[in-house]
Amino acid sequence: MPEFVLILFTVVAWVLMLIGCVFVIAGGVGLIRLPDLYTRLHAAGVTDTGSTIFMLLAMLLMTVVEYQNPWIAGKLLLILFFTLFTTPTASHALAKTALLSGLVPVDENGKPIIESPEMASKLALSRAPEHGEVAIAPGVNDGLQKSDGRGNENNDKSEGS
Amino acid sequence: MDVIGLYNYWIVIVLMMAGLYILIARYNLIKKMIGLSVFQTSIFYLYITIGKVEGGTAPILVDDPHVVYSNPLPHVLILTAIVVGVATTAVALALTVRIYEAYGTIEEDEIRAANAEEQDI
Amino acid sequence: MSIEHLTIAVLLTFLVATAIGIIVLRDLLAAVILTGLYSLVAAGAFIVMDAVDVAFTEAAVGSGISTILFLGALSFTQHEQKPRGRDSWLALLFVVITGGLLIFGTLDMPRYGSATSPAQTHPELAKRFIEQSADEVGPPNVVTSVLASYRGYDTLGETVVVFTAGIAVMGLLGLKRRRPEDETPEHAPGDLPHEPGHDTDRLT
Amino acid sequence: MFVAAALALLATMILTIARALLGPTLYDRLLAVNSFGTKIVLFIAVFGFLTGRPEFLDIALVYSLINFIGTVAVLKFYEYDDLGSGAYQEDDF
Repeated sequence: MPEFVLILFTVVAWVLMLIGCVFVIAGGVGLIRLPDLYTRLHAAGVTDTGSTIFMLLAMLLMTVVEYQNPWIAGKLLLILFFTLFTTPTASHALAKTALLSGLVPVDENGKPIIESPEMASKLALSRAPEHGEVAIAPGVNDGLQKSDGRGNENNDKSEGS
Repeated sequence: MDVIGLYNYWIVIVLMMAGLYILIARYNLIKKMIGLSVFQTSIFYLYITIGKVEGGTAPILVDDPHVVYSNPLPHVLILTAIVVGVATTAVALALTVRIYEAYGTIEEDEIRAANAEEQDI
Repeated sequence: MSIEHLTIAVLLTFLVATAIGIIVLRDLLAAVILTGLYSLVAAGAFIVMDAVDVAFTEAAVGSGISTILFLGALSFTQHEQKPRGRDSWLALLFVVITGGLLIFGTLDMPRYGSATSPAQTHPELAKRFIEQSADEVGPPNVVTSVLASYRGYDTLGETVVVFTAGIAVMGLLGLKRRRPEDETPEHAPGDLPHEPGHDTDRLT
Repeated sequence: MFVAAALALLATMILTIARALLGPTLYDRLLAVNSFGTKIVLFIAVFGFLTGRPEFLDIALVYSLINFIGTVAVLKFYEYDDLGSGAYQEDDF
Protein backbone atom coordinates (compact mmCIF):
# COMPACT_ATOMS: atom_id res chain seq x y z
CA MET A 1 0.00 0.00 0.00
CA PRO A 2 1.36 3.47 -0.82
CA GLU A 3 2.88 5.51 1.97
CA PHE A 4 0.39 8.36 2.03
CA VAL A 5 -2.56 5.98 2.42
CA LEU A 6 -0.99 4.54 5.56
CA ILE A 7 -0.38 7.99 6.98
CA LEU A 8 -3.94 8.98 6.17
CA PHE A 9 -5.22 5.85 7.89
CA THR A 10 -3.16 6.60 10.98
CA VAL A 11 -4.45 10.15 11.17
CA VAL A 12 -8.04 9.01 10.76
CA ALA A 13 -7.47 6.35 13.42
CA TRP A 14 -6.17 9.01 15.80
CA VAL A 15 -9.24 11.16 15.24
CA LEU A 16 -11.61 8.22 15.71
CA MET A 17 -9.82 7.11 18.85
CA LEU A 18 -10.00 10.61 20.32
CA ILE A 19 -13.73 10.79 19.60
CA GLY A 20 -14.08 7.40 21.28
CA CYS A 21 -12.14 8.62 24.33
CA VAL A 22 -14.39 11.69 24.61
CA PHE A 23 -17.47 9.45 24.47
CA VAL A 24 -16.06 7.08 27.05
CA ILE A 25 -15.30 9.84 29.53
CA ALA A 26 -18.60 11.61 28.89
CA GLY A 27 -20.45 8.37 29.56
CA GLY A 28 -18.50 7.74 32.75
CA VAL A 29 -19.17 11.22 34.09
CA GLY A 30 -22.81 10.90 33.14
CA LEU A 31 -23.06 7.61 34.98
CA ILE A 32 -22.01 9.40 38.16
CA ARG A 33 -23.77 12.73 37.82
CA LEU A 34 -27.18 11.97 36.34
CA PRO A 35 -30.03 11.79 38.84
CA ASP A 36 -31.84 8.49 38.31
CA LEU A 37 -31.58 5.10 36.65
CA TYR A 38 -33.37 5.97 33.42
CA THR A 39 -31.13 8.93 32.71
CA ARG A 40 -28.05 6.94 33.63
CA LEU A 41 -29.06 4.39 31.03
CA HIS A 42 -28.44 7.05 28.39
CA ALA A 43 -24.98 7.74 29.74
CA ALA A 44 -24.17 4.04 29.72
CA GLY A 45 -25.52 3.82 26.17
CA VAL A 46 -23.08 6.50 25.04
CA THR A 47 -20.11 4.42 26.15
CA ASP A 48 -21.59 1.09 25.21
CA THR A 49 -22.36 1.88 21.61
CA GLY A 50 -20.84 5.23 20.62
CA SER A 51 -17.36 4.76 21.96
CA THR A 52 -17.28 1.08 21.01
CA ILE A 53 -17.95 1.93 17.38
CA PHE A 54 -15.32 4.66 17.22
CA MET A 55 -12.61 2.85 19.16
CA LEU A 56 -13.01 -0.42 17.32
CA LEU A 57 -12.99 1.37 13.96
CA ALA A 58 -9.77 3.12 14.97
CA MET A 59 -8.28 -0.23 15.92
CA LEU A 60 -9.43 -1.67 12.61
CA LEU A 61 -7.56 1.05 10.74
CA MET A 62 -4.47 0.45 12.86
CA THR A 63 -4.71 -3.25 12.04
CA VAL A 64 -4.61 -2.37 8.35
CA VAL A 65 -1.61 -0.10 8.93
CA GLU A 66 0.43 -2.28 11.28
CA TYR A 67 -0.46 -5.94 11.03
CA GLN A 68 -2.33 -6.57 7.74
CA ASN A 69 -3.81 -9.64 9.39
CA PRO A 70 -7.35 -10.50 8.29
CA TRP A 71 -7.95 -12.57 11.44
CA ILE A 72 -7.48 -9.61 13.73
CA ALA A 73 -9.77 -7.47 11.61
CA GLY A 74 -12.36 -10.22 11.60
CA LYS A 75 -12.27 -10.53 15.38
CA LEU A 76 -12.62 -6.78 15.77
CA LEU A 77 -15.64 -6.79 13.49
CA LEU A 78 -17.16 -9.67 15.45
CA ILE A 79 -16.69 -7.80 18.73
CA LEU A 80 -18.34 -4.75 17.17
CA PHE A 81 -21.19 -6.87 15.87
CA PHE A 82 -21.88 -8.60 19.17
CA THR A 83 -21.54 -5.44 21.24
CA LEU A 84 -23.95 -3.58 19.01
CA PHE A 85 -26.47 -6.37 19.42
CA THR A 86 -26.08 -7.25 23.05
CA THR A 87 -25.68 -3.96 24.92
CA PRO A 88 -28.87 -2.28 23.66
CA THR A 89 -30.75 -5.49 24.39
CA ALA A 90 -29.38 -5.57 27.93
CA SER A 91 -30.22 -1.88 28.44
CA HIS A 92 -33.75 -2.46 27.19
CA ALA A 93 -34.23 -5.43 29.49
CA LEU A 94 -32.82 -3.44 32.40
CA ALA A 95 -35.16 -0.49 31.83
CA LYS A 96 -38.15 -2.71 31.36
CA THR A 97 -37.45 -4.76 34.49
CA ALA A 98 -36.82 -1.63 36.54
CA LEU A 99 -40.13 -0.18 35.41
CA LEU A 100 -41.85 -3.49 36.09
CA SER A 101 -40.49 -3.56 39.62
CA GLY A 102 -42.01 -0.13 40.22
CA LEU A 103 -39.00 2.16 40.00
CA VAL A 104 -40.60 5.49 39.13
CA PRO A 105 -38.73 7.85 36.79
CA VAL A 106 -38.38 11.42 38.05
CA ASP A 107 -38.07 14.74 36.20
CA GLU A 108 -35.34 17.33 36.66
CA ASN A 109 -36.80 18.61 39.93
CA GLY A 110 -36.93 15.17 41.47
CA LYS A 111 -40.73 15.02 41.01
CA PRO A 112 -42.01 11.58 40.00
CA ILE A 113 -43.37 11.46 36.45
CA ILE A 114 -45.51 8.40 36.96
CA GLU A 115 -47.80 8.61 39.95
CA SER A 116 -47.21 5.36 41.75
CA PRO A 117 -45.02 2.25 41.52
CA GLU A 118 -48.09 0.21 40.56
CA MET A 119 -48.65 2.51 37.59
CA ALA A 120 -45.05 1.99 36.53
CA SER A 121 -45.38 -1.78 36.54
CA LYS A 122 -48.64 -1.56 34.63
CA LEU A 123 -46.91 0.64 32.09
CA ALA A 124 -44.12 -1.89 31.74
CA LEU A 125 -46.57 -4.71 31.13
CA SER A 126 -48.52 -2.77 28.52
CA ARG A 127 -47.81 -3.03 24.84
CA ALA A 128 -46.06 -0.10 23.18
CA PRO A 129 -48.70 2.08 21.46
CA GLU A 130 -49.07 1.99 17.70
CA HIS A 131 -48.64 5.20 15.72
CA GLY A 132 -51.43 7.64 16.45
CA GLU A 133 -52.78 5.46 19.21
CA VAL A 134 -53.01 7.12 22.58
CA ALA A 135 -54.25 4.37 24.84
CA ILE A 136 -51.59 2.26 26.45
CA ALA A 137 -53.64 -0.05 28.57
CA PRO A 138 -57.00 0.30 30.21
CA GLY A 139 -56.58 1.97 33.53
CA VAL A 140 -53.09 3.25 32.89
CA ASN A 141 -54.32 5.93 30.56
CA ASP A 142 -56.11 7.94 33.24
CA GLY A 143 -53.02 8.23 35.33
CA LEU A 144 -50.97 9.30 32.38
CA GLN A 145 -53.28 12.05 31.27
CA LYS A 146 -53.07 13.66 34.66
CA SER A 147 -49.35 14.05 34.21
CA ASP A 148 -49.84 15.66 30.75
CA GLY A 149 -48.87 12.58 28.82
CA ARG A 150 -45.30 12.82 29.94
CA GLY A 151 -45.37 9.27 31.18
CA ASN A 152 -46.09 8.15 27.68
CA GLU A 153 -43.07 10.01 26.36
CA ASN A 154 -40.97 8.51 29.07
CA ASN A 155 -42.11 5.05 28.15
CA ASP A 156 -40.68 5.48 24.67
CA LYS A 157 -37.49 6.86 26.06
CA SER A 158 -36.82 4.11 28.52
CA GLU A 159 -37.53 1.42 26.00
CA GLY A 160 -35.48 2.97 23.26
CA SER A 161 -32.36 3.70 25.23
CA MET B 1 10.76 -0.56 50.58
CA ASP B 2 9.81 -1.46 47.06
CA VAL B 3 6.18 -0.47 46.72
CA ILE B 4 5.66 -1.42 43.06
CA GLY B 5 7.38 -4.76 43.51
CA LEU B 6 5.31 -5.75 46.52
CA TYR B 7 1.99 -4.03 45.82
CA ASN B 8 0.50 -7.16 44.26
CA TYR B 9 1.26 -9.26 47.32
CA TRP B 10 -0.22 -6.68 49.64
CA ILE B 11 -3.41 -6.49 47.64
CA VAL B 12 -3.63 -10.28 47.61
CA ILE B 13 -3.35 -10.29 51.38
CA VAL B 14 -5.97 -7.56 51.77
CA LEU B 15 -8.34 -9.56 49.57
CA MET B 16 -7.62 -12.76 51.48
CA MET B 17 -8.39 -11.01 54.73
CA ALA B 18 -11.58 -9.54 53.27
CA GLY B 19 -12.73 -13.05 52.36
CA LEU B 20 -11.71 -14.37 55.75
CA TYR B 21 -13.57 -11.57 57.52
CA ILE B 22 -16.76 -12.40 55.61
CA LEU B 23 -16.33 -16.06 56.57
CA ILE B 24 -15.91 -15.24 60.25
CA ALA B 25 -18.24 -12.33 60.84
CA ARG B 26 -21.22 -13.04 58.60
CA TYR B 27 -23.79 -15.62 59.61
CA ASN B 28 -25.54 -16.05 56.30
CA LEU B 29 -24.34 -19.21 54.56
CA ILE B 30 -24.58 -17.81 51.03
CA LYS B 31 -22.64 -14.76 52.13
CA LYS B 32 -20.01 -17.10 53.50
CA MET B 33 -19.77 -18.77 50.09
CA ILE B 34 -19.25 -15.38 48.49
CA GLY B 35 -16.46 -14.73 50.97
CA LEU B 36 -14.93 -18.06 50.09
CA SER B 37 -14.92 -17.19 46.39
CA VAL B 38 -13.31 -13.82 47.15
CA PHE B 39 -10.60 -15.66 49.08
CA GLN B 40 -10.18 -18.13 46.23
CA THR B 41 -9.68 -15.47 43.60
CA SER B 42 -7.03 -13.78 45.70
CA ILE B 43 -5.08 -17.03 45.80
CA PHE B 44 -5.32 -17.30 42.02
CA TYR B 45 -3.94 -13.80 41.90
CA LEU B 46 -0.95 -14.73 44.08
CA TYR B 47 0.01 -17.55 41.73
CA ILE B 48 -0.31 -15.46 38.59
CA THR B 49 1.82 -12.75 40.22
CA ILE B 50 4.56 -15.28 40.86
CA GLY B 51 4.43 -16.46 37.27
CA LYS B 52 4.77 -13.04 35.67
CA VAL B 53 8.14 -12.07 34.18
CA GLU B 54 8.89 -8.40 33.58
CA GLY B 55 8.84 -7.64 29.87
CA GLY B 56 7.51 -11.09 29.17
CA THR B 57 4.55 -12.03 27.05
CA ALA B 58 1.86 -14.70 27.27
CA PRO B 59 3.26 -18.23 26.93
CA ILE B 60 2.00 -18.77 23.41
CA LEU B 61 5.03 -19.50 21.26
CA VAL B 62 5.95 -17.15 18.42
CA ASP B 63 8.73 -17.50 15.85
CA ASP B 64 10.96 -14.80 17.29
CA PRO B 65 13.56 -16.54 19.52
CA HIS B 66 14.30 -13.45 21.64
CA VAL B 67 10.84 -13.19 23.13
CA VAL B 68 10.63 -13.70 26.90
CA TYR B 69 7.65 -15.72 28.09
CA SER B 70 5.96 -15.65 31.45
CA ASN B 71 6.00 -18.84 33.47
CA PRO B 72 3.22 -21.13 32.19
CA LEU B 73 3.20 -23.47 35.18
CA PRO B 74 1.20 -21.29 37.61
CA HIS B 75 -1.33 -20.72 34.84
CA VAL B 76 -1.86 -24.46 34.51
CA LEU B 77 -2.26 -24.95 38.24
CA ILE B 78 -4.75 -22.12 38.48
CA LEU B 79 -6.77 -23.36 35.52
CA THR B 80 -7.31 -26.58 37.43
CA ALA B 81 -8.02 -24.68 40.64
CA ILE B 82 -10.70 -22.49 39.05
CA VAL B 83 -12.63 -25.47 37.74
CA VAL B 84 -12.35 -27.38 41.00
CA GLY B 85 -13.34 -24.21 42.85
CA VAL B 86 -16.59 -23.84 40.97
CA ALA B 87 -17.35 -27.52 41.56
CA THR B 88 -16.95 -27.07 45.32
CA THR B 89 -19.05 -23.91 45.16
CA ALA B 90 -21.83 -25.88 43.47
CA VAL B 91 -21.74 -28.59 46.15
CA ALA B 92 -21.73 -26.02 48.95
CA LEU B 93 -24.67 -24.16 47.47
CA ALA B 94 -26.57 -27.42 47.10
CA LEU B 95 -25.89 -28.09 50.79
CA THR B 96 -27.17 -24.62 51.59
CA VAL B 97 -30.39 -25.31 49.71
CA ARG B 98 -30.82 -28.57 51.65
CA ILE B 99 -30.17 -26.76 54.93
CA TYR B 100 -32.80 -24.22 54.00
CA GLU B 101 -35.27 -26.98 53.29
CA ALA B 102 -34.51 -28.69 56.61
CA TYR B 103 -34.34 -25.65 58.88
CA GLY B 104 -36.20 -22.93 57.02
CA THR B 105 -33.29 -20.55 57.41
CA ILE B 106 -29.74 -20.09 56.21
CA GLU B 107 -28.53 -18.04 59.15
CA GLU B 108 -25.91 -19.87 61.14
CA ASP B 109 -27.07 -18.70 64.60
CA GLU B 110 -30.69 -19.66 63.94
CA ILE B 111 -29.58 -23.11 62.80
CA ARG B 112 -27.55 -23.49 66.00
CA ALA B 113 -30.50 -22.41 68.09
CA ALA B 114 -32.74 -24.91 66.31
CA ASN B 115 -30.23 -27.67 66.95
CA ALA B 116 -29.92 -26.79 70.64
CA GLU B 117 -33.68 -26.78 70.99
CA GLU B 118 -33.88 -30.21 69.43
CA GLN B 119 -31.33 -31.59 71.87
CA ASP B 120 -33.15 -30.18 74.87
CA ILE B 121 -36.29 -32.04 73.89
CA MET C 1 6.12 3.36 36.02
CA SER C 2 4.88 1.94 32.79
CA ILE C 3 1.29 1.70 31.62
CA GLU C 4 1.24 -1.97 32.58
CA HIS C 5 2.16 -1.23 36.17
CA LEU C 6 -0.39 1.55 36.30
CA THR C 7 -3.08 -0.73 34.89
CA ILE C 8 -2.36 -3.48 37.36
CA ALA C 9 -2.32 -1.05 40.27
CA VAL C 10 -5.65 0.46 39.23
CA LEU C 11 -7.30 -2.91 38.62
CA LEU C 12 -6.08 -4.23 41.96
CA THR C 13 -7.47 -1.18 43.70
CA PHE C 14 -10.79 -1.93 41.99
CA LEU C 15 -10.62 -5.43 43.41
CA VAL C 16 -10.15 -4.11 46.93
CA ALA C 17 -12.98 -1.60 46.52
CA THR C 18 -15.29 -4.33 45.25
CA ALA C 19 -14.32 -6.66 48.11
CA ILE C 20 -15.08 -3.95 50.65
CA GLY C 21 -18.39 -3.36 48.91
CA ILE C 22 -19.17 -7.07 49.23
CA ILE C 23 -18.41 -6.95 52.93
CA VAL C 24 -20.50 -3.88 53.60
CA LEU C 25 -23.57 -4.70 51.51
CA ARG C 26 -26.30 -6.51 53.40
CA ASP C 27 -28.39 -7.33 50.36
CA LEU C 28 -27.39 -10.73 49.03
CA LEU C 29 -28.37 -10.02 45.42
CA ALA C 30 -26.22 -6.90 45.32
CA ALA C 31 -23.37 -8.92 46.83
CA VAL C 32 -23.75 -11.56 44.11
CA ILE C 33 -23.72 -8.91 41.40
CA LEU C 34 -20.59 -7.40 42.90
CA THR C 35 -19.00 -10.87 42.99
CA GLY C 36 -19.53 -11.10 39.24
CA LEU C 37 -17.89 -7.70 38.88
CA TYR C 38 -15.03 -8.86 41.09
CA SER C 39 -14.38 -11.85 38.86
CA LEU C 40 -14.53 -9.69 35.76
CA VAL C 41 -11.97 -7.25 37.15
CA ALA C 42 -9.75 -10.13 38.25
CA ALA C 43 -9.95 -11.62 34.77
CA GLY C 44 -8.96 -8.28 33.26
CA ALA C 45 -5.97 -8.13 35.57
CA PHE C 46 -4.98 -11.68 34.60
CA ILE C 47 -4.77 -10.58 30.97
CA VAL C 48 -2.46 -7.73 31.86
CA MET C 49 -0.32 -10.25 33.74
CA ASP C 50 0.00 -12.49 30.65
CA ALA C 51 -2.24 -15.27 31.93
CA VAL C 52 -4.61 -15.31 28.98
CA ASP C 53 -5.87 -18.85 29.51
CA VAL C 54 -6.62 -18.17 33.15
CA ALA C 55 -8.42 -14.97 32.23
CA PHE C 56 -10.52 -16.87 29.72
CA THR C 57 -11.53 -19.50 32.25
CA GLU C 58 -12.05 -17.03 35.06
CA ALA C 59 -14.36 -14.92 32.92
CA ALA C 60 -16.40 -17.92 31.80
CA VAL C 61 -16.46 -19.81 35.10
CA GLY C 62 -16.01 -17.16 37.78
CA SER C 63 -18.05 -14.40 36.25
CA GLY C 64 -20.54 -16.48 34.30
CA ILE C 65 -21.26 -19.84 35.88
CA SER C 66 -20.57 -18.91 39.51
CA THR C 67 -22.96 -15.95 39.33
CA ILE C 68 -25.66 -18.14 37.87
CA LEU C 69 -25.07 -20.81 40.51
CA PHE C 70 -25.40 -18.20 43.25
CA LEU C 71 -28.57 -16.86 41.67
CA GLY C 72 -29.96 -20.37 41.48
CA ALA C 73 -29.22 -20.96 45.15
CA LEU C 74 -30.79 -17.61 46.04
CA SER C 75 -33.93 -18.47 44.13
CA PHE C 76 -34.29 -21.65 46.22
CA THR C 77 -33.73 -19.82 49.50
CA GLN C 78 -34.78 -16.45 50.88
CA HIS C 79 -33.30 -14.00 48.44
CA GLU C 80 -34.58 -10.74 49.82
CA GLN C 81 -33.24 -11.22 53.30
CA LYS C 82 -30.30 -9.42 54.74
CA PRO C 83 -27.38 -11.19 56.37
CA ARG C 84 -27.42 -10.24 60.02
CA GLY C 85 -23.85 -11.06 61.08
CA ARG C 86 -22.40 -8.62 63.56
CA ASP C 87 -19.39 -6.48 62.77
CA SER C 88 -17.42 -8.34 65.35
CA TRP C 89 -14.41 -6.49 66.73
CA LEU C 90 -12.77 -9.78 67.64
CA ALA C 91 -13.02 -11.00 64.04
CA LEU C 92 -11.65 -7.70 62.76
CA LEU C 93 -8.75 -7.85 65.21
CA PHE C 94 -7.93 -11.42 64.19
CA VAL C 95 -8.08 -10.54 60.51
CA VAL C 96 -5.92 -7.44 60.91
CA ILE C 97 -3.27 -9.31 62.92
CA THR C 98 -3.16 -12.18 60.43
CA GLY C 99 -2.95 -9.74 57.55
CA GLY C 100 -0.18 -7.79 59.24
CA LEU C 101 1.86 -10.93 59.79
CA LEU C 102 1.37 -12.00 56.18
CA ILE C 103 2.38 -8.56 54.91
CA PHE C 104 5.48 -8.79 57.06
CA GLY C 105 6.13 -12.12 55.38
CA THR C 106 5.89 -10.65 51.88
CA LEU C 107 8.92 -8.43 52.46
CA ASP C 108 11.12 -11.41 51.59
CA MET C 109 9.15 -12.45 48.52
CA PRO C 110 10.72 -12.05 45.07
CA ARG C 111 9.67 -8.73 43.58
CA TYR C 112 6.86 -8.56 41.03
CA GLY C 113 8.11 -9.55 37.57
CA SER C 114 11.49 -10.66 38.81
CA ALA C 115 13.16 -12.95 36.26
CA THR C 116 15.51 -14.46 38.83
CA SER C 117 12.96 -15.74 41.31
CA PRO C 118 13.06 -19.47 42.14
CA ALA C 119 9.87 -20.04 40.20
CA GLN C 120 11.49 -18.75 37.04
CA THR C 121 14.97 -20.24 37.36
CA HIS C 122 14.17 -23.82 38.26
CA PRO C 123 15.85 -25.57 35.33
CA GLU C 124 13.52 -28.48 34.86
CA LEU C 125 10.16 -26.76 34.92
CA ALA C 126 9.13 -23.60 33.14
CA LYS C 127 12.24 -23.29 31.02
CA ARG C 128 12.03 -26.83 29.76
CA PHE C 129 8.30 -26.53 29.07
CA ILE C 130 8.79 -23.39 27.05
CA GLU C 131 11.79 -24.67 25.12
CA GLN C 132 10.73 -28.19 24.31
CA SER C 133 6.93 -28.38 24.43
CA ALA C 134 6.63 -27.34 20.79
CA ASP C 135 8.73 -30.36 19.72
CA GLU C 136 7.43 -32.82 22.25
CA VAL C 137 3.72 -32.05 22.21
CA GLY C 138 2.95 -29.69 19.37
CA PRO C 139 0.59 -26.82 20.04
CA PRO C 140 2.12 -23.33 20.30
CA ASN C 141 0.24 -22.65 23.54
CA VAL C 142 2.51 -23.93 26.30
CA VAL C 143 -0.32 -23.96 28.81
CA THR C 144 -2.24 -26.37 26.61
CA SER C 145 0.75 -28.67 26.29
CA VAL C 146 1.37 -28.77 30.02
CA LEU C 147 -2.27 -29.20 30.88
CA ALA C 148 -3.04 -31.94 28.40
CA SER C 149 0.23 -33.79 28.24
CA TYR C 150 2.78 -33.20 30.99
CA ARG C 151 0.14 -32.91 33.68
CA GLY C 152 -2.48 -35.02 31.96
CA TYR C 153 -3.28 -37.08 35.04
CA ASP C 154 -3.89 -33.90 36.97
CA THR C 155 -6.46 -32.86 34.40
CA LEU C 156 -8.04 -36.30 34.58
CA GLY C 157 -8.30 -35.89 38.35
CA GLU C 158 -9.89 -32.50 37.85
CA THR C 159 -12.49 -34.05 35.58
CA VAL C 160 -13.17 -36.68 38.23
CA VAL C 161 -13.64 -33.94 40.81
CA VAL C 162 -16.13 -32.13 38.62
CA PHE C 163 -17.98 -35.39 37.95
CA THR C 164 -18.08 -36.19 41.65
CA ALA C 165 -19.36 -32.71 42.40
CA GLY C 166 -22.12 -33.16 39.84
CA ILE C 167 -23.13 -36.46 41.43
CA ALA C 168 -23.00 -34.90 44.91
CA VAL C 169 -25.24 -32.04 43.85
CA MET C 170 -27.70 -34.45 42.28
CA GLY C 171 -27.63 -36.60 45.40
CA LEU C 172 -28.23 -33.61 47.64
CA LEU C 173 -30.97 -31.97 45.69
CA GLY C 174 -32.51 -35.06 44.17
CA LEU C 175 -34.33 -35.13 40.90
CA LYS C 176 -37.73 -34.30 42.35
CA ARG C 177 -39.37 -31.00 41.65
CA ARG C 178 -38.43 -28.29 44.10
CA ARG C 179 -41.34 -26.06 43.36
CA PRO C 180 -44.34 -26.48 41.10
CA GLU C 181 -42.80 -24.42 38.32
CA ASP C 182 -39.29 -25.80 38.59
CA GLU C 183 -37.86 -29.04 37.48
CA THR C 184 -34.51 -30.74 38.24
CA PRO C 185 -31.92 -28.97 40.39
CA GLU C 186 -30.33 -26.01 38.73
CA HIS C 187 -26.85 -26.86 39.86
CA ALA C 188 -26.38 -30.17 38.17
CA PRO C 189 -26.78 -28.83 34.63
CA GLY C 190 -24.98 -25.68 35.71
CA ASP C 191 -21.71 -27.21 36.69
CA LEU C 192 -21.29 -29.75 33.94
CA PRO C 193 -21.30 -27.46 30.90
CA HIS C 194 -18.25 -25.55 31.99
CA GLU C 195 -16.17 -28.49 30.84
CA PRO C 196 -16.64 -27.67 27.14
CA GLY C 197 -15.82 -24.05 27.86
CA HIS C 198 -12.68 -25.20 29.52
CA ASP C 199 -11.72 -27.31 26.54
CA THR C 200 -12.07 -24.53 24.03
CA ASP C 201 -9.88 -22.50 26.30
CA ARG C 202 -7.11 -25.00 25.97
CA LEU C 203 -7.25 -24.78 22.21
CA THR C 204 -6.54 -21.06 22.07
CA MET D 1 -2.81 6.66 20.76
CA PHE D 2 -3.46 3.40 22.56
CA VAL D 3 -1.95 4.73 25.76
CA ALA D 4 -4.40 7.63 25.70
CA ALA D 5 -7.30 5.29 25.06
CA ALA D 6 -6.18 2.97 27.87
CA LEU D 7 -5.94 5.88 30.29
CA ALA D 8 -9.38 7.17 29.30
CA LEU D 9 -10.85 3.72 29.79
CA LEU D 10 -9.19 3.32 33.18
CA ALA D 11 -10.50 6.70 34.31
CA THR D 12 -14.00 5.76 33.23
CA MET D 13 -13.72 2.39 34.93
CA ILE D 14 -13.10 4.22 38.21
CA LEU D 15 -16.34 6.17 37.76
CA THR D 16 -18.23 3.02 36.81
CA ILE D 17 -16.99 1.10 39.85
CA ALA D 18 -18.00 4.06 42.00
CA ARG D 19 -21.52 3.80 40.60
CA ALA D 20 -21.56 0.05 41.19
CA LEU D 21 -20.61 0.59 44.82
CA LEU D 22 -22.83 3.62 45.45
CA GLY D 23 -25.80 2.79 43.25
CA PRO D 24 -28.92 3.26 45.36
CA THR D 25 -30.92 0.55 43.59
CA LEU D 26 -29.86 -2.87 42.40
CA TYR D 27 -30.53 -1.80 38.82
CA ASP D 28 -27.91 0.91 39.12
CA ARG D 29 -25.37 -1.67 40.19
CA LEU D 30 -26.39 -3.95 37.37
CA LEU D 31 -26.14 -1.13 34.85
CA ALA D 32 -22.68 -0.25 36.16
CA VAL D 33 -21.54 -3.87 35.95
CA ASN D 34 -22.83 -4.19 32.42
CA SER D 35 -21.16 -0.95 31.40
CA PHE D 36 -17.96 -2.03 33.11
CA GLY D 37 -18.01 -5.22 31.06
CA THR D 38 -18.13 -3.23 27.82
CA LYS D 39 -15.28 -1.07 29.02
CA ILE D 40 -13.14 -4.03 29.93
CA VAL D 41 -13.76 -5.51 26.48
CA LEU D 42 -12.51 -2.29 24.92
CA PHE D 43 -9.62 -2.20 27.34
CA ILE D 44 -8.49 -5.72 26.46
CA ALA D 45 -8.61 -4.85 22.77
CA VAL D 46 -6.63 -1.65 23.34
CA PHE D 47 -4.16 -3.44 25.57
CA GLY D 48 -3.59 -6.11 22.94
CA PHE D 49 -2.55 -3.44 20.47
CA LEU D 50 -0.51 -1.69 23.14
CA THR D 51 1.61 -4.76 23.84
CA GLY D 52 1.83 -5.73 20.20
CA ARG D 53 0.01 -9.04 20.49
CA PRO D 54 -3.53 -8.47 19.27
CA GLU D 55 -4.22 -12.21 19.06
CA PHE D 56 -5.96 -12.01 22.40
CA LEU D 57 -8.97 -10.30 20.92
CA ASP D 58 -10.98 -13.51 21.11
CA ILE D 59 -10.92 -13.13 24.89
CA ALA D 60 -12.54 -9.74 24.49
CA LEU D 61 -15.13 -11.42 22.29
CA VAL D 62 -15.92 -13.98 24.97
CA TYR D 63 -16.16 -11.25 27.59
CA SER D 64 -18.71 -9.30 25.63
CA LEU D 65 -20.90 -12.40 25.33
CA ILE D 66 -20.54 -13.44 28.99
CA ASN D 67 -21.32 -9.93 30.10
CA PHE D 68 -24.61 -10.03 28.24
CA ILE D 69 -25.48 -13.45 29.61
CA GLY D 70 -24.81 -12.38 33.18
CA THR D 71 -26.99 -9.28 32.90
CA VAL D 72 -29.86 -11.15 31.30
CA ALA D 73 -29.64 -13.94 33.89
CA VAL D 74 -29.89 -11.48 36.77
CA LEU D 75 -32.77 -9.63 35.14
CA LYS D 76 -34.63 -12.86 34.49
CA PHE D 77 -34.14 -13.70 38.15
CA TYR D 78 -35.76 -10.41 39.13
CA GLU D 79 -38.58 -10.61 36.70
CA TYR D 80 -39.73 -14.16 37.39
CA ASP D 81 -38.36 -14.52 40.91
CA ASP D 82 -36.19 -17.39 39.80
CA LEU D 83 -34.24 -18.40 36.77
CA GLY D 84 -37.23 -20.06 35.14
CA SER D 85 -37.71 -23.71 34.47
CA GLY D 86 -34.48 -24.58 32.79
CA ALA D 87 -34.77 -21.79 30.25
CA TYR D 88 -31.61 -20.17 31.53
CA GLN D 89 -29.55 -23.03 30.19
CA GLU D 90 -30.26 -21.95 26.66
CA ASP D 91 -29.34 -18.38 27.49
CA ASP D 92 -26.20 -19.45 29.16
CA PHE D 93 -24.60 -21.92 26.92
